[in-house]
Amino acid sequence: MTVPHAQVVGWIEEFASTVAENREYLTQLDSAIGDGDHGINMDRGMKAVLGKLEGLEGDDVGGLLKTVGMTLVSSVGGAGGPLYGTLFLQMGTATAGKSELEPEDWAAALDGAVDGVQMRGKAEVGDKTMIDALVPARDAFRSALADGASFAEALNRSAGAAEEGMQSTIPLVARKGRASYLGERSAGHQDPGATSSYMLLKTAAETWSGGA
Amino acid sequence: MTVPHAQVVGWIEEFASTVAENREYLTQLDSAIGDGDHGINMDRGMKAVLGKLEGLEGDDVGGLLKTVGMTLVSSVGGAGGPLYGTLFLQMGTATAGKSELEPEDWAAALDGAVDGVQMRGKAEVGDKTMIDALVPARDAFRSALADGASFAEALNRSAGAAEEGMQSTIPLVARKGRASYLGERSAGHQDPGATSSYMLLKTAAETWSGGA
Amino acid sequence: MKKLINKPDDVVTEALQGMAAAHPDLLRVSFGPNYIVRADAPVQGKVALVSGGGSGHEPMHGGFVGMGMLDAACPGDVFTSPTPDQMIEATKAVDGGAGVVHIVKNYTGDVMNFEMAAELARGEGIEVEAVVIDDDVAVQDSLYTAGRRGVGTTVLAEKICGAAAEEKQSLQQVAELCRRVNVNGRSMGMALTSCIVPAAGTPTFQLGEDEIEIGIGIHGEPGRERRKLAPASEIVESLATPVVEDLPYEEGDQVLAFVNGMGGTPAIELYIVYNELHKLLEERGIKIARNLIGSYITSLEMAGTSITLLKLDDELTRLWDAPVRTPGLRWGA
Amino acid sequence: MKKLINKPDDVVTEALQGMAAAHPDLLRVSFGPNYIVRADAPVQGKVALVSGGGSGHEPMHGGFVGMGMLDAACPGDVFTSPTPDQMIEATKAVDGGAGVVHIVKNYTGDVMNFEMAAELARGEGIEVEAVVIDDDVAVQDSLYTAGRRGVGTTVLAEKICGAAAEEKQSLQQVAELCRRVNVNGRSMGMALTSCIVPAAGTPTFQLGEDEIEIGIGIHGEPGRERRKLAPASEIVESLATPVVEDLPYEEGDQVLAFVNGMGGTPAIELYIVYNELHKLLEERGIKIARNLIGSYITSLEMAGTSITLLKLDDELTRLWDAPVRTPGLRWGA
Ligand SMILES: Nc1ncnc2c1ncn2[C@@H]1O[C@H](COP(=O)(O)OP(=O)(O)O)[C@@H](O)[C@H]1O
Ligand SMILES: Nc1ncnc2c1ncn2[C@@H]1O[C@H](COP(=O)(O)OP(=O)(O)O)[C@@H](O)[C@H]1O
Ligand SMILES: [Mg+2]
Ligand SMILES: [Mg+2]
Ligand SMILES: [Mg+2]
Ligand SMILES: [Mg+2]
Repeated sequence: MTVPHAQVVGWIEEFASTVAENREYLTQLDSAIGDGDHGINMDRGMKAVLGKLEGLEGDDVGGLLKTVGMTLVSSVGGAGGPLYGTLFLQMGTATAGKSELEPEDWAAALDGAVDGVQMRGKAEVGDKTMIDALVPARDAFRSALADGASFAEALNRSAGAAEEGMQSTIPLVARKGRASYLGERSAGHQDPGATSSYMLLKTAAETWSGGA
Repeated sequence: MTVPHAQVVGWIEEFASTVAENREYLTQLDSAIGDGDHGINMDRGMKAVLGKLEGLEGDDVGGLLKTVGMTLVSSVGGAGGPLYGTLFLQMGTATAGKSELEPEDWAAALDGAVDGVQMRGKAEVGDKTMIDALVPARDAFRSALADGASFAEALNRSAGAAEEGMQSTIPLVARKGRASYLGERSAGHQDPGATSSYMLLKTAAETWSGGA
Repeated sequence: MKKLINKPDDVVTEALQGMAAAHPDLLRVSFGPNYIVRADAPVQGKVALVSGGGSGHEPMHGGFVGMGMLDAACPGDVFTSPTPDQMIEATKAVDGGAGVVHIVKNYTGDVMNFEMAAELARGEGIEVEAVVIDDDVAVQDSLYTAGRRGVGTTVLAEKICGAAAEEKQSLQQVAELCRRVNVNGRSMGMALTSCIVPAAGTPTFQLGEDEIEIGIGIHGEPGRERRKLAPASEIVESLATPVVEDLPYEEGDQVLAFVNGMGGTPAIELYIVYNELHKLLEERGIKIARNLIGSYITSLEMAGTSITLLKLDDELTRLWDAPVRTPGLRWGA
Repeated sequence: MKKLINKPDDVVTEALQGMAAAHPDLLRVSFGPNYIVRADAPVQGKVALVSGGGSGHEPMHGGFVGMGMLDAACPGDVFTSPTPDQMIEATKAVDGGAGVVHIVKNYTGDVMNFEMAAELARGEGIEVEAVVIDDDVAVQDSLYTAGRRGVGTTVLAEKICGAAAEEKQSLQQVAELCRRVNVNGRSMGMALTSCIVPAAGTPTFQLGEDEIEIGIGIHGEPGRERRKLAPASEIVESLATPVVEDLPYEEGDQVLAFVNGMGGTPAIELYIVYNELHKLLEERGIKIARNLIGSYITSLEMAGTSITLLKLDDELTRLWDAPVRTPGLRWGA
């Protein structure tokens, strides 16, 4: 299995509609420990991305992902904008020139995503951020490949790891982002950014493998 | 029957305690068509008067009433201050030098009260103000005396007329004071100032004649 | 009731103590009777301006004491006109020999107390001219009633007359000017929420989650009409139309547009209101030559706005632009 | 939700249109991307100051654009940091050849977006120095966290650095000064009520009739602690004590005391707060040499207050006193 350009577009569209459906949910999570706008911000950004996709030509996956990143940077704002923007920009760099993705390309894209978010936000696993979903997802994808799993199977294990990572944020005290201002009061709530990152990985698995 | 200086003091004290008891009630009436402070204002003023009474010497009823008036002027503010202040100042002028009040003295005091309030406020009967209680009270007192009624009886008829006058304000549209800004919306509410004026006459009747 | 106060009865006194502590360079506060005078009062040979009214409208009037505006302010209890003894003491403290103008908002209480004070002051040989501001078009005007309330134009009159007094205009000139500002100013206000008088502890009126009051005064008194909540564009239309049509302002007129917050409304909303007002006046060919946007004449923490228009001429514009240095309004100094 | 707005999505745009209509003498507004620059930008040879952040804090930052303060402000969506394209456009529009200082409040979003903008600007050959303000003592500081939020000191830094830039101090000097203001400023805030983000339509947090939040930020985020409503004296004590003890301010120090309203709190309450703060500092032998009392850094219509203290020296005092002419802060001009 490889993932052609059109399916990458499909994934982005699917992520956009998942974010739109979960706009209230993400915002609610952010109200508890942040400023109640994560769903609103991501939805505004992904709607802008959908608008950009329409006019897009060619089949360069890297170019596509960079466009997504640039659009998020200039339409989301807040923490989500630079973080998701950098995530997609780095994914785009990792996949520049490809018209379809091999498993190894996606592994490189996930490396770029994690590195980009960490370069921007300087968060480690356990800080109660997106990173808590992204790092396990990247690691699970690579080790699934090492175990000889199929691309589809690896995507599913990656999404499962993201889900666990997302859930692992619940008891944590936030050390990065707005939630960190709450100190101990941030414990007991699921991180909104980790939740949207799980959605990102889950929609990739669903769109490309049919599984979840 | 005549009313000695000590009983005039008793009336003022009784009026003060009636106002204190009805502080919320008067304020509530004023909330409906004014700014919700008539009870608060009158209570502050009458408490100040009580403080002044303590140090007062001599038996000049006129001097006593003028002191009450001056104290109200400088402690009540709003419309109530100048109106009740002038009322008592004019009552004091009408009874200057008296150590006790004959029926005729009280008639003159009521004349002074009405004239003073009208000079200050320029309201007529029917404007939905204190005047709607005070004018009938003055007129009823004089005509009771003309009918040969006792001082006590005349005081009771005066208080009764004030009560009717107070009630007559309910359907009226206010033409003076703060309630006039409401236009038609002021109809259907009893005027707070007419209510406190009724209390003034009622406490006089109660303190001096035992009746009501 | 949620307020940053200690005891409800101490609100006025403690706010005045705060004023005194904050602005010794601009003003002095006297207690018992309460009044505020500018730090350098009395200014010899200058007409003095005294205003006053209930507290709860801050920065008006105490926050407008200082160079180029008021010489003294008499703060009453919350929403209750001050008493004549405050006014007479303030008048004596600022009289610099050129006479004193009392700027009085048209409320029965304010008018009567200032009347008594003026009688007493004149008895002591001080020349006093009283000017009554009655600019609120929400109130039907009539010979047989108390007439219109004084609202937003008061702020503009205090600024403009303060500048004229600073120029050493005469008592008659300053009083005449004040009447001219009043005649050329019109206002109307609305509330999104009621306010709570500290001594009362509960809202003066109850408004539903989707209701507003149109045509309110500044004392938490209900307005002339209760309506459903509406977009800012409609609200501005309801306020500005009666204002514009009352004077009437004409095409080509230059105006000062004053968008006022009632105390609980933030600047971001006032600019949305201003934006609507600007469009509305542009359509009518009325030019906003000057503006003032902010919470200058308030009703405690009430959310809402009022709109005031003042028809300008060259003299009014020049006096508006003149330097002013008070806690509440300051420029050029 | 009761607000003077039209559609929730249009709040920021329409408020900006209102600013543009109201203050053409002071500033110009660009739309798409949104930013505000002073009317005479770029000022050749002067270091330019750019700030920005989410909207809903008005007058900060847009209301501080003008002579003696900011050269540009980038308004984001309500409570959402602006984007790098706004910042880069604003930076280019105000660069007068002497470099640009970015004044950034320490929120992850603001910091990251300004970082991206600075990288891009430097790529285009503009010298940019970024200074992060992190003065909120309600947040525990730590190497491993995002650190403290930037709040009230931001207003003071923008004023003081604006004056230094006006004096033609160099990029390094202005940036250094800004860091010095930050190091000498401390703040803490509280809320009586929540605010409502227009796009959300409901209060960000729920507070009971007898509850307050201590240690809030400026985005409607809950504070560090929920408490029972208390008298102003106790509230001021809870805010000012951690502020004073953090620096620490010492006996004999001169400070600028900034009592800020959160948007829904009227001036009368702020003066009661100031009165308590004045007494508290007097007891500790700290002298208030300058003060600022009003709603300058707000959270929409939130009721509440924040207290900021800035330790002064002669230079900071001189720069504070220098003329400033913006919609939100003005004196000496
Ligand atoms: N330094 C960081 N590194 C990685 N992720 C972060 C960091 N700071 C915040 N986040 C993520 O951003 C999310 C909040 O995003 P959003 O609500 O859009 O921005 P804001 O906090 O500016 O309102 C958090 O839930 C968290 O996962
Ligand atoms: N011009 C007037 N003449 C007589 N009584 C008046 C006049 N104006 C107002 N009043 C009386 O004053 C009362 C209100 O007094 P109060 O609430 O103490 O003053 P304010 O209206 O200043 O708050 C009214 O109920 C009315 O009876
Ligand atoms: Mg958020
Ligand atoms: Mg009243
Ligand atoms: Mg009153
Ligand atoms: Mg945000």
